[in-house]
Amino acid sequence: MSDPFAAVYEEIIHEHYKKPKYRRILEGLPFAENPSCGDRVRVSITLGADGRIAGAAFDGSGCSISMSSADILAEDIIGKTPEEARRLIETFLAVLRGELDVDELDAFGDAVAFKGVARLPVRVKCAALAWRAALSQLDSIDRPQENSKS
Amino acid sequence: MSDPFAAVYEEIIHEHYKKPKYRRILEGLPFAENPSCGDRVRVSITLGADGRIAGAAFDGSGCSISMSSADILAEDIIGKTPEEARRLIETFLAVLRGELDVDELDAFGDAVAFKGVARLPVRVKCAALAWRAALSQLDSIDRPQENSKS
Amino acid sequence: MRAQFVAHAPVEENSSIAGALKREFPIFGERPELIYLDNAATAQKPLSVLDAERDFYLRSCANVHRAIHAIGEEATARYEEARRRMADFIGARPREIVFTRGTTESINLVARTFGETLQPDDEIILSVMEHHANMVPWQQLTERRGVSLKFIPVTEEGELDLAEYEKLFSPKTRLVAVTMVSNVLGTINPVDKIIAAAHGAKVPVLLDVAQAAPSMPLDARALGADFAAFSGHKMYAPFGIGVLYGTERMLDAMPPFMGGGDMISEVRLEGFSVNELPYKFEAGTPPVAQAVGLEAAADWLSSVGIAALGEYESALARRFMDGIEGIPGIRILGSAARRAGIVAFTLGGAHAHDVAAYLDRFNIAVRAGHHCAHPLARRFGIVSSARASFGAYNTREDVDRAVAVLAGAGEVL
Amino acid sequence: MRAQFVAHAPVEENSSIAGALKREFPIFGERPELIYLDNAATAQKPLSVLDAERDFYLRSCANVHRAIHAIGEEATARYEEARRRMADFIGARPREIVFTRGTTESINLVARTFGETLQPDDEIILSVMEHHANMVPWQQLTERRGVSLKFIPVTEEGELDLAEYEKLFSPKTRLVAVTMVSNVLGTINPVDKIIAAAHGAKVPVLLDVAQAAPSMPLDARALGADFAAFSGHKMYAPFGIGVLYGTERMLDAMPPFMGGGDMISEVRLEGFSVNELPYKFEAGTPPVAQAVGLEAAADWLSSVGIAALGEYESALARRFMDGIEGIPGIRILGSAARRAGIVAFTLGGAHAHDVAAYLDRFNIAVRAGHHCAHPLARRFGIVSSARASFGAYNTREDVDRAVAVLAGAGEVL
Ligand SMILES: Cc1ncc(COP(=O)(O)O)c(C=O)c1O
Ligand SMILES: Cc1ncc(COP(=O)(O)O)c(C=O)c1O
Repeated sequence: MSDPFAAVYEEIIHEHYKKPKYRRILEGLPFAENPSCGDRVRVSITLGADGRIAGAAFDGSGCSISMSSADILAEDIIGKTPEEARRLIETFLAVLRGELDVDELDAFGDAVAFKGVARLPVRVKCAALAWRAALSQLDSIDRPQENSKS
Repeated sequence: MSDPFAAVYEEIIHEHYKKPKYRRILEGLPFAENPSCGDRVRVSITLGADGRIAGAAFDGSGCSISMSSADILAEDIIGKTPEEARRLIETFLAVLRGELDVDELDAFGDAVAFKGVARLPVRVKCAALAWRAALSQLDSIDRPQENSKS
Repeated sequence: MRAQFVAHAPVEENSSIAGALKREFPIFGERPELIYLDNAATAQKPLSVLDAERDFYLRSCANVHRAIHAIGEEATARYEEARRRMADFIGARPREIVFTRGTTESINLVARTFGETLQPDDEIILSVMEHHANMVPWQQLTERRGVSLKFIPVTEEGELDLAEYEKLFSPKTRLVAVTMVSNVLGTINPVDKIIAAAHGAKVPVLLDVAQAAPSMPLDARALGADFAAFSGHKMYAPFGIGVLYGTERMLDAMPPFMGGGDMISEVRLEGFSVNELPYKFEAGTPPVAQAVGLEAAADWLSSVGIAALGEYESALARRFMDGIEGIPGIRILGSAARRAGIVAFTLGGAHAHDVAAYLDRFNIAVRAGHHCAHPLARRFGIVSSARASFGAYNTREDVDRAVAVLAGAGEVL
Repeated sequence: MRAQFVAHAPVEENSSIAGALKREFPIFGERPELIYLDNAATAQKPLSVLDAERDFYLRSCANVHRAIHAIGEEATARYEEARRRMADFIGARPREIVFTRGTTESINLVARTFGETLQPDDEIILSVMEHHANMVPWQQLTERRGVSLKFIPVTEEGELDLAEYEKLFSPKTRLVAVTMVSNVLGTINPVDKIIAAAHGAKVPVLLDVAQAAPSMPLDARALGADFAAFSGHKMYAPFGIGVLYGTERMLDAMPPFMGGGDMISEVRLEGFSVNELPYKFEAGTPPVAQAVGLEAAADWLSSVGIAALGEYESALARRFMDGIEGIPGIRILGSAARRAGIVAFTLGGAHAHDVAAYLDRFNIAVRAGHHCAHPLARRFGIVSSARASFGAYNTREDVDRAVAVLAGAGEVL
């Protein structure tokens, strides 16, 4: 990584990987999987009385990128409305797909650390894993009926 | 063709193509075909009382290489025993396959003109056509029973 | 595949452009005497394409898709960038671009995936002018699945008989597979009408754009093609790479083709599950360097201007036809109104091989034979023909030289 | 495939040879810092290979097999010369050499031709250590033809359990398809014994020699393999080219695979007849330039000495294993007696991706993941592993550096 902030980014990722704040043992939720490496993660999202996200947590196994990214995701969406969270996640994923400039991440919290990863096509999938899981979680919050069927 | 004899060779081929000596209308014999260009030729061989080849002729349609080669074949095998003819043909085909040096053709009559062709993999098939047909014709002379069945 | 059917509008035959382009093709430095008129078989490669491929090997050579190391990330990024570029090149999305070895593999892929979903007595419409690559895979399918084939006739002018085409549809028709440009006659088929009729009957269409890709801008989405197949090597790119375009809807519904690495998401001893598009159809190590070369070829074509190039080549073909028409014994196959830079002809009783060999003595390379289209040759009552096909680097001088040599061929052959 | 199973006899680790070889690979001029230990995924290319391919484009670029012109004759001659060279390389006849894109296509070809002649309940024997390329095509065949698969188990040492293997045969066994060298464990399988047992039961054998081709002399005829499949890109050749070897007897009995130009002898609207070997299996324009590059790679390997190279790589692997064995948390997968230059390992609780990414920071390229062998990973109870694999240009210094960096990885990850 030729990025001057690379070392800082790495430090952020390492912190979230080694000392995750939002990792819990979750039950009953489906895992999102990255078949190419076997990484798996599931994300729980709970709404407060005000309709905002009151709690978020993750559970799973994987490399430092996928696990730190899950921790950062949880941190970033707490306090947001589901709609805001969805927009945030969509932006993050669009950056990873190369459709938006990496500088869009400057507006994020620790997710800015994935600027470097966005240039690494193979690891993008690891970084995206939890965020994709959160997106379907938000979908099932919107449509609780469908979710209970599955 | 960088061969100094190229012009002579071409002249020989041209002569046999334009003024074939052994072209007849033949009936009842099977054609040998080069599927990649549609060239087809059939060869008749008759033995004399002495067991040597008394007559040879061909019939067919194709390019100057395949037709002149048929005419030269007929010229070359007349007077030979079937065994001698077979050896001659095998040698010619081996040269075309690149298994024998082209200088082997120096011992031939006008077939020497195919020295240049032996270096052209695509046209080798044209040159070989009549000779392959002659080989199976010799086979059926050896085994007349089988032939009459087909 | 925007409407590019005005190829014969009066075009300035700007030979000085072609002369300049020729210098970008190093083979003409090595063989200055070569007049290469066999572009429909394969095109020569510009330096930028050779350099792009070599640059890949010199700087980013690694296998793709699973490497964590920097060079592997780079290889993957360059391969996927090539895919995006090709998506752009034909107006598609990256996930609709499957890299194959070439047109032949692309069509076989469809025949062995989409084709396997067909039922006995289902029908496929082809045309009599198809290249074997768009005929044999379907004949093989008739043996495997009991489907039957119907053929759009070709008129004496060398055009598809559209009136007959419309009559071929039945409730059992499942696919129309036709070429956009005939590799023998040069005819540019009205694929917009062909697609409209098929879609009217809710039948998907596969276009063989092998001859179209190097000479007309393509917009698969706008045209509405369901599949399109082409080869890199005919559009100034390396050998060993080609594209199958398929709409997401079609590709999603198809079973995978070859099995192996990359096309799976998980393998157990009991079975496997497939990966997402387009990887589902790309088993094993792909032609990575060749994809990078293909991207460079697309860039090169775009920088020259693909529509202008196509018109220029058509104009060369027209000049060539005008030149040889008067030669005794010359018969030009077809006389379609819309024609790409391809001209097939016969010369009296001379065998096409001999015509080509004669031209070759003057360093003029044309093709001779059936051009992988036996049924079309049979339609015109011939066994073989000679074919001159024009590319970006051909000049008016090339054409005039070929005409002059042909004028003298008759008496010798 | 002569008996080459003495890879660990005491070998002089002649690093000066490797140092000199490295200079023949221009990528190390461009990236002098690169320590490339991902050779089992793909090998770097020597200058002679890149130049051979480029030389083809600069001097003989044309399509093959039907051109009458000089440049087309030259292209055909070079392509067929490459075939003869590869026949030589593995002790076969030219007509037994089919050019494909790579190992994956080679095996799929057999599965879709020989495989289609099988009957429901026929059985195929594979092993648990197969690459997905030698597993998924057969799983697909179970769906198409109702055949069933049996698997040779892998021992804790990472070897095939030959006693169990012999028990898998039944009167319904129709094929044994196994890898000669495991791309994960590095195990060199006793393919002579495997073939003897199979032939004893009159069952043909397909060998996946993708990992063997770059590091041991092969003699298909002497060994008695019925099929063998390998990729150019793993043996220092370009991407996009590979070989299927098949005995004439097997190939002759098989129906064709893809349909198109060159594989036919005649096409009518009603059907087609097939061409002779090996063209029957080469539909469409082949990767001509890549075949020329493959020939150059075979020449390069022979000039260096392929047996010595394999022994050298095995010795590097041994040195690497000796070096990392003492690092806390290291687990090396398998401990086969006969081992090629491939070592897979895990490091404590660290994820293989992180191990590879950590090494990458020091410009050391290793692979991490399942290495396209899910069932084998499952056999060893892991999800993924890191893998170092050695090539001609790797030196003892490369190995020692990788060991030193790994020794420091544990505390960081
Ligand atoms: C043992 C083995 N078989 C098959 C393959 C597949 O080769 P390719 O991807 O070149 O088709 C590989 C390489 O990944 C391999 O190591
Ligand atoms: C119209 C058409 N279709 C298909 C093909 C086959 O292309 P390839 O040989 O590159 O697979 C060709 C080229 O020969 C062609 O001209």
